[in-house]
Amino acid sequence: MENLEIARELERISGVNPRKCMKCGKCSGTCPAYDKMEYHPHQFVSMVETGRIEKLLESESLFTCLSCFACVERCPRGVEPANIIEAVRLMKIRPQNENHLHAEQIPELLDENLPQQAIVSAFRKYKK
Amino acid sequence: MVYSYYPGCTLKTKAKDLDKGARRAAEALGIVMEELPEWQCCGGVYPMGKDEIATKLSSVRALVAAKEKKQDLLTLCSACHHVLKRVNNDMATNEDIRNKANAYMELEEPYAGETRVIHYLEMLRDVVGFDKLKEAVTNPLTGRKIGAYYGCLLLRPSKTLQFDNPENPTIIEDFIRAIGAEPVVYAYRNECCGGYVTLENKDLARSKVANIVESAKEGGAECLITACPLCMYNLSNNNAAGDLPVYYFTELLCEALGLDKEGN
Amino acid sequence: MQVNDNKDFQPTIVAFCCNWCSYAGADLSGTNRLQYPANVKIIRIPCSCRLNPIFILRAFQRGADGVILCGCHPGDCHYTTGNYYARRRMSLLFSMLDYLGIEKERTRVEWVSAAEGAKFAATMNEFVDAVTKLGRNHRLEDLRCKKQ
Amino acid sequence: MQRIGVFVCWCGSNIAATVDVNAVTETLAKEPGVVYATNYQYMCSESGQNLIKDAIRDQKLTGVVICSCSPRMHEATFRKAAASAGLNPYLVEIANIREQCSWIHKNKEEATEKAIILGRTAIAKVQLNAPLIAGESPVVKRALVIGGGIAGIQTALDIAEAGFEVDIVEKKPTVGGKMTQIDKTFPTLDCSACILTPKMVEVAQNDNIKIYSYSEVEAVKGFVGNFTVSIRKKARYVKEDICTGCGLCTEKCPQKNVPNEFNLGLDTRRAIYIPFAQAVPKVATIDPNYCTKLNTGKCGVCEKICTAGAIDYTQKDEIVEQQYGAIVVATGYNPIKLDNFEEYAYSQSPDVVTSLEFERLMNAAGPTGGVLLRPSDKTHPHTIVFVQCVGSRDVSGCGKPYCSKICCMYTAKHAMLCREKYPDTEVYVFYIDVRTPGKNFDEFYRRAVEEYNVHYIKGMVGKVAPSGGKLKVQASDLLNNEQLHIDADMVVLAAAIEPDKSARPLATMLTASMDTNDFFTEAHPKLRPVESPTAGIYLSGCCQGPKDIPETVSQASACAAKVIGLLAKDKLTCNPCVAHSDELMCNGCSSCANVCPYGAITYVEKEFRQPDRTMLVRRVASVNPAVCQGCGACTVACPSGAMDLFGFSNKQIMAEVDAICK
Repeated sequence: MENLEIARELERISGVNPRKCMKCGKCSGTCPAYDKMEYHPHQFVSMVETGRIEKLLESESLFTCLSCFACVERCPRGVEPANIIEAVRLMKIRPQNENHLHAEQIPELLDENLPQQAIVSAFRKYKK
Repeated sequence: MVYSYYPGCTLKTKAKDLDKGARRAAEALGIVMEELPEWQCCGGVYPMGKDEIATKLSSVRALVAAKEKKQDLLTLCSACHHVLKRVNNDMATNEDIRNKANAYMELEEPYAGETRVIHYLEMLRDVVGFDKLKEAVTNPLTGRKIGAYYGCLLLRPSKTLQFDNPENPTIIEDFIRAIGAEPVVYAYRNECCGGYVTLENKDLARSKVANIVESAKEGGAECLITACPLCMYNLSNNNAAGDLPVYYFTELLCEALGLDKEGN
Repeated sequence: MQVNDNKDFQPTIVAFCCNWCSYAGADLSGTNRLQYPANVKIIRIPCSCRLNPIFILRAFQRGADGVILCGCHPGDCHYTTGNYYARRRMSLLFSMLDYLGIEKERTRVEWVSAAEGAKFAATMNEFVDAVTKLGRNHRLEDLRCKKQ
Repeated sequence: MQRIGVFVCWCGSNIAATVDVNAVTETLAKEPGVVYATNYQYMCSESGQNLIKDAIRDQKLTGVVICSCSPRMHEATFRKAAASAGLNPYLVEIANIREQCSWIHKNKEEATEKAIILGRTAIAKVQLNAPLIAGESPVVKRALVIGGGIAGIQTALDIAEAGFEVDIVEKKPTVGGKMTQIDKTFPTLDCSACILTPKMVEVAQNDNIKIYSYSEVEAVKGFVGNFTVSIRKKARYVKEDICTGCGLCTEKCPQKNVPNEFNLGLDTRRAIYIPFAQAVPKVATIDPNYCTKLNTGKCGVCEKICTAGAIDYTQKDEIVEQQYGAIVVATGYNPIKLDNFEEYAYSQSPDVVTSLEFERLMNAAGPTGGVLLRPSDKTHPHTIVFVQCVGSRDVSGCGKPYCSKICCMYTAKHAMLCREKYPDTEVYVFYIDVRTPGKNFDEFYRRAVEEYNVHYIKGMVGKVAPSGGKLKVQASDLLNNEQLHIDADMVVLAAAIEPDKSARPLATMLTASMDTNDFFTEAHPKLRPVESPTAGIYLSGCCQGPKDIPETVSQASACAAKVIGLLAKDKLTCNPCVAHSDELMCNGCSSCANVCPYGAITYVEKEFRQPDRTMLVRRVASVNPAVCQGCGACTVACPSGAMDLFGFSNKQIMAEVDAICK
């Protein structure tokens, strides 16, 4: 039951109603990061719907999503899977010390041409 | 035509070429770009959470500043354009976000998405007009075969951005024609290059870049042009073959208008 | 909200039923011998949209304690759109009645199809219960029509 | 002074067991206006009816109240009995003391009291009943069918068969519709043309049927039984009665590069053309958009070579006015435009085709002569991917929210035909759900999977990327939790279907209602599926909702049966319980007309005498009793109280309210 409450919280954060999904799989047919993901966009939607959140929170797939919005664009039911993935990501990183990347890791990843956006897009997975 | 101009952080540092070229070309085309004073970083990544308010405020400040000047807000960087346009849409359509942002900002007049956010390319298409641009070209890039790389952020989600057909866009191709070159239409021009994970998942980024580069080269493209500094970085640095140069579209615009890169 | 303590109180309830769905639904609950209180008296109208708000005001004026309108389910109206008109009109009227002090529980719109005999009986049972709890309605009542 | 008779029925013990019928009779006898009251075991029996008839005559009754079962059971019976005794049938009211009293109560005292109140209510109402005479209107014994596809053809043939005249209006140069373009039909795989063209010929030869081809409905006036329709016969620049259909002109016309709509633009035709060999009527038509003679005045080749002398460059559109008793809408469907689905690269690669285009590519009379070749390079495709639900079940705003119903079956058919004709092809079908309800339908689909080895994959295609002469298809396989990458030679899109664009303006002309998807709504979704709520308008085929051929044909015949039922009558008896407007009170505000679902209310300018003896012309509402269905929406909308409903008047209902609340 508790998980379902978390699921409803995720719906609130994402503004997405996962019950609108008709399980067509177009999001996963579209996803450019599919092969690197453990859980795929349609699974995010369905697992949030049924409250199986713990597995998602532990999965690297959260940070593999490229936020390219192709799934949002092509979904025939207006479900917005990317918003759901973002909501799970937020749930993961909002608690203290649950950051995906730590500030001290960043410098070694940088190169001098790297635009700020790349760092910010890494930072979005990070909360002070 | 006078615009409020929002350059964004990257254009002041790593992507100076994008900014400089745009300013010089605008001058030549009779467009005035007034840089907003004291603009702040847009955040780089649009915060999708419906409860994210603070992360949207810097964009709202830029939008309000343009509203006060009664000007449209001109953008150049894809990421900034994406963030500003979507935050603007939230302010216009999401009552909760609007109320909270306005309550925090304590403006004299609450902001409700009145400013129009327009990308430099949209400005070229809708205000200058590609036919007029063609007339202004003094040094047409005849014979050059150029692939347009749109990426994600300019096009999607199309309901909010309303930039072009999200699956078969033509605006950059039309731009390429206007500067006298030949556009190469290839299927992956609107597929993601993997820029968001370029810092930590090089494999994924490289495989996405490879798809795009292969597809463009197959169509005969000699180079790619883009409006996004992150795509620029990713396409240049994560292309294993390293054989397809990438430019900002403003660089070629300047060349076609007979202006050199340093703007003389 | 007043609470009735007179156990013998028998409310007068007028039910307007559209001819095509709800009146047939009421007949079906009879055919199936489903009980509901005798307080409910049905008036047959061709369509829920025939219900003039004046009829409801008149009922309260003449001493009714509750009025219910039953019509076809949205989208099933025999006349295509009649129940939509009824729904809009009644929501306005009921909020006005509420303002005048006639509690929301005394008025109701319910969609009952010709196949829903059980729903009709259940609705009437519920409604009579709700109105009985509220007791006599005195608002809008015309004293000249007062019951002996 | 009213003389009302009250008749209380026992219904055996059905009523009498719980209701004290004697007490009811005695109490009601004392009601004002009641001169006669009695009870009887079975009032609906012949002797019961005689009891009523005798009382009407002997007591000179002016109104009758029958306390019995539901009026839905026996109202008609008792009205008929009253009429035979000389009393206007609308002066009979029923108090429902069975279904709504004796059957739902156990306490006899309570039930008796309620029965008395119900009886009293009916008496109060009947006091105010007015004698009503059902009006009559004549029926023009000719039907109009709008649309000459299989739906229109079947409806027209069935009506003509019953001996009535039918006109078909078809906007294209030939009848036949979409079915002419289809190659094979499921689930039997018989040739579409082979079963359709004999019907087209039948239509042309039937003396009762007149075809207005290349024509459109321009205006509709009137109401059920008596419509006046203006039909625009578009100029085809060929004299229809003289042209022999030899086709010489269509071979010699120098304008060769006109996209051939019959083959969906996959090949070209001339500016003068006959859509296909079996066209009905087989007459040439000049396309004014492409004809050199019409556009520049030079050329005239067709006129020179036509031995019959049928070419007439000066022809003009012609308007024909005709009367009809009934109108059948059979406007059909079209596949949607795929502009919103460019992820499938429809406009970017000629090898991405719609299913209807695929029909033409498989058809022996199609652009490739029935050999399946890729449109781009005319080579044989080895890997074909079918994508289902392209634009169907789509609520994102890009497509249609409904299921198009026919796609699952025709895709199974296409896949099967491919595998049968070209066993060396690999065929993939991406589906969300496979929906195959229908006789022998699921067996058909299973055969495609089990015998023809078509790869059915539960999942959706995300992107089609034309690349190096191939189509790179990226899709999900949900059951295997995989993303698939298929290098296909052809991609076939099962585009959603939508009502023809001509349907919306036609619905306005007919005041027939439509749903949000522009499908015509039926009078009742279950019980009156082939009639529009607007009397005299009937629905046939896909204009009412997506349908396959068998379903279309059965609906078309059902529709014809309804039309025949109407045309068989000489006069229509109207329901007399209709709205009427008190002209003295009406201020012409249009509130009533705005809520009328039938367009029954019009406005007339009428002269009224003022108190100062001057005359004033005012606009007042007038209800057409033949069109009004008696819902009463207008009576409530009317701000001045001028509108009222016969049989359920404001006063009558108010009297009922008073009687109940007394």
